[in-house]
Amino acid sequence: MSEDFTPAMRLAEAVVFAAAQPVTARMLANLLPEDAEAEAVMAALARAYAGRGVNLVQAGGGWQFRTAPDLAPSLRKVVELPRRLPRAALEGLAIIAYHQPVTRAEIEEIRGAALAQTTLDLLLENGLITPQGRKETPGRPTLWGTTPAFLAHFGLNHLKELPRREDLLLDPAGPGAGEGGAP
Amino acid sequence: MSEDFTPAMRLAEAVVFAAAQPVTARMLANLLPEDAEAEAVMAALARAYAGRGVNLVQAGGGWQFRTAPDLAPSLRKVVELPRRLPRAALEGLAIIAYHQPVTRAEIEEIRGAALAQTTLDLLLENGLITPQGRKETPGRPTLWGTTPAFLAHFGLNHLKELPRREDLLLDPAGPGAGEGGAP
Amino acid sequence: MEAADALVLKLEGFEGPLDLLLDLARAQKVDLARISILQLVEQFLGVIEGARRVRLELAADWLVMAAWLTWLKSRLLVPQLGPVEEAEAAADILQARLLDLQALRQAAAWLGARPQLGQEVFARGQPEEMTETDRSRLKLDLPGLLAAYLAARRRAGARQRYRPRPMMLFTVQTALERLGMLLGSLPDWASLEQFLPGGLEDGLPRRAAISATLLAGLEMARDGRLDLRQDDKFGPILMRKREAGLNE
Repeated sequence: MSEDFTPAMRLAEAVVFAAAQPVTARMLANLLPEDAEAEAVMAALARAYAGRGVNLVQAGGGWQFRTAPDLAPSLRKVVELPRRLPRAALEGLAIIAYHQPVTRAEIEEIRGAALAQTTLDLLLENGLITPQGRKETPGRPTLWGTTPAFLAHFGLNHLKELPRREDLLLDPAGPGAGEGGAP
Repeated sequence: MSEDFTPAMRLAEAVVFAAAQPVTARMLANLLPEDAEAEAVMAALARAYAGRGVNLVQAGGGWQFRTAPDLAPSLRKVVELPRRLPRAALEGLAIIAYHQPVTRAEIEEIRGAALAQTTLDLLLENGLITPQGRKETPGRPTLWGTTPAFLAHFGLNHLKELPRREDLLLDPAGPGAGEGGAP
Repeated sequence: MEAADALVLKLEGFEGPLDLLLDLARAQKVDLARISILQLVEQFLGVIEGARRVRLELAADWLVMAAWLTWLKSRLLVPQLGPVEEAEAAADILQARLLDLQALRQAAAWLGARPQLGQEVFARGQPEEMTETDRSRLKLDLPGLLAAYLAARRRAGARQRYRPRPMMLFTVQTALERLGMLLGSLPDWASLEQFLPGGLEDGLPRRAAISATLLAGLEMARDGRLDLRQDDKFGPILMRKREAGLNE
């Protein structure tokens, strides 16, 4: 098979293969022996690679080898790398799950720390929480609750399948239980 | 020309072409259709690329396309070159390759000269050597060994392909002796 | 002189004494296994001696090797100085080390002569990344959720730590201020109780106020600003402002 390859074609092939950038016509002209016409060489090379697993294509201002597009599905490997929720988001989500419907101010009180808007946004974007009306108190703050997607994420069929608060916390008193939860 | 290429050959060609690292037999076996014998496919592919500007070689524990060695002078004009390994680095590398796992003190003992930190750094930066645990002697010095990248760098497929010590000593005045390694 | 200079320059090209020894051995152009150690040692010592004449400071390991080789030479030349086996063993060790170094050189040269990736042969310049990373999913698990809930509740709980209501006791500082303000307003001796603030609860608050006022009174008496008097044991403590110019 190599009989068909002229020295100029070999060189062009190696250059395009090794180059980190598409190889321009000017670069080829500088490299190839003077009597070799770069265009003819590249055309012959492209023909040699036609129908193969790798093709010679013109893209990005020069010549480069690319794997044949029809093989992409076989070559592609998808690696799933699920993200973790930041701690604050996970805490907010847990409080909403247990205390829903609950306002942001109430979440902050239960957490004993502020709940950033970005954290709330993150939970919303991921479809884990949803507004559930407003509380009829001054300012009419939004009430938050979990979604069916929340249940699906945790492999739950129903909120009742969450362990009871009483089973989690030593002191079953409500928010502000004081010493109950303290280490 | 493409008539000779079976679908399995096309796929293997694309996989090895696309990969940044040598493609192992296991990876190929996973990819190729079950009835295709990876070994036969690769042999046919290597034949197809014989004598061309780009060759299919076995190195670093897998298959890789590489430019033909005779084209190096022309390619050097186009491709950016990393620094060549200096003599001291090659000697250190040779000791590690033959005596691994080996401590720095042992390397220095064999060379009869100190191994400069810059030399060790150079070998590490190039990914040619790697720590392989510690020696259970006072001070627990680090043991060094070569990496798959070492094999790939020198076009070796296995450490067994290094010449035997007896063969090296057979002809002390042979090629590479004397001035070959001297600065 | 020219020869000595050349020698020094050459010496710097060697990585160590063993390096030089191997080079000298090679110059004998015989198989390393049959080389004359005695001849080699003499050459080495000659080079070191020549080099030292020009450069007094020669690296310690060169001189250590030179000393060892001098010892070896004396044993080989004059065997009756010590057991000859010892010298022969030492010569064997030197020979073995030179052979090791020789083999290593050959190996390094063999590696250096191979087409190296990125030097003589090149891998593909633009590898195609076929791996896609799917980060769209969330990593969530129930234990994590419960741990987060507990952590939040604990943190909130820890914030509401029990703090006893601080006791507002009459301090010496306040007593000092109060005494200073009131002293002039009372004509003559007045009992300590008269200087206490109003509305004191019985018990600790009252006792604290009394002792604070007494301490304040003692401090002011020391400064010469008031006189203190107690006529009987456990009797009332009397205070008055000290008249200007009046001495005890």
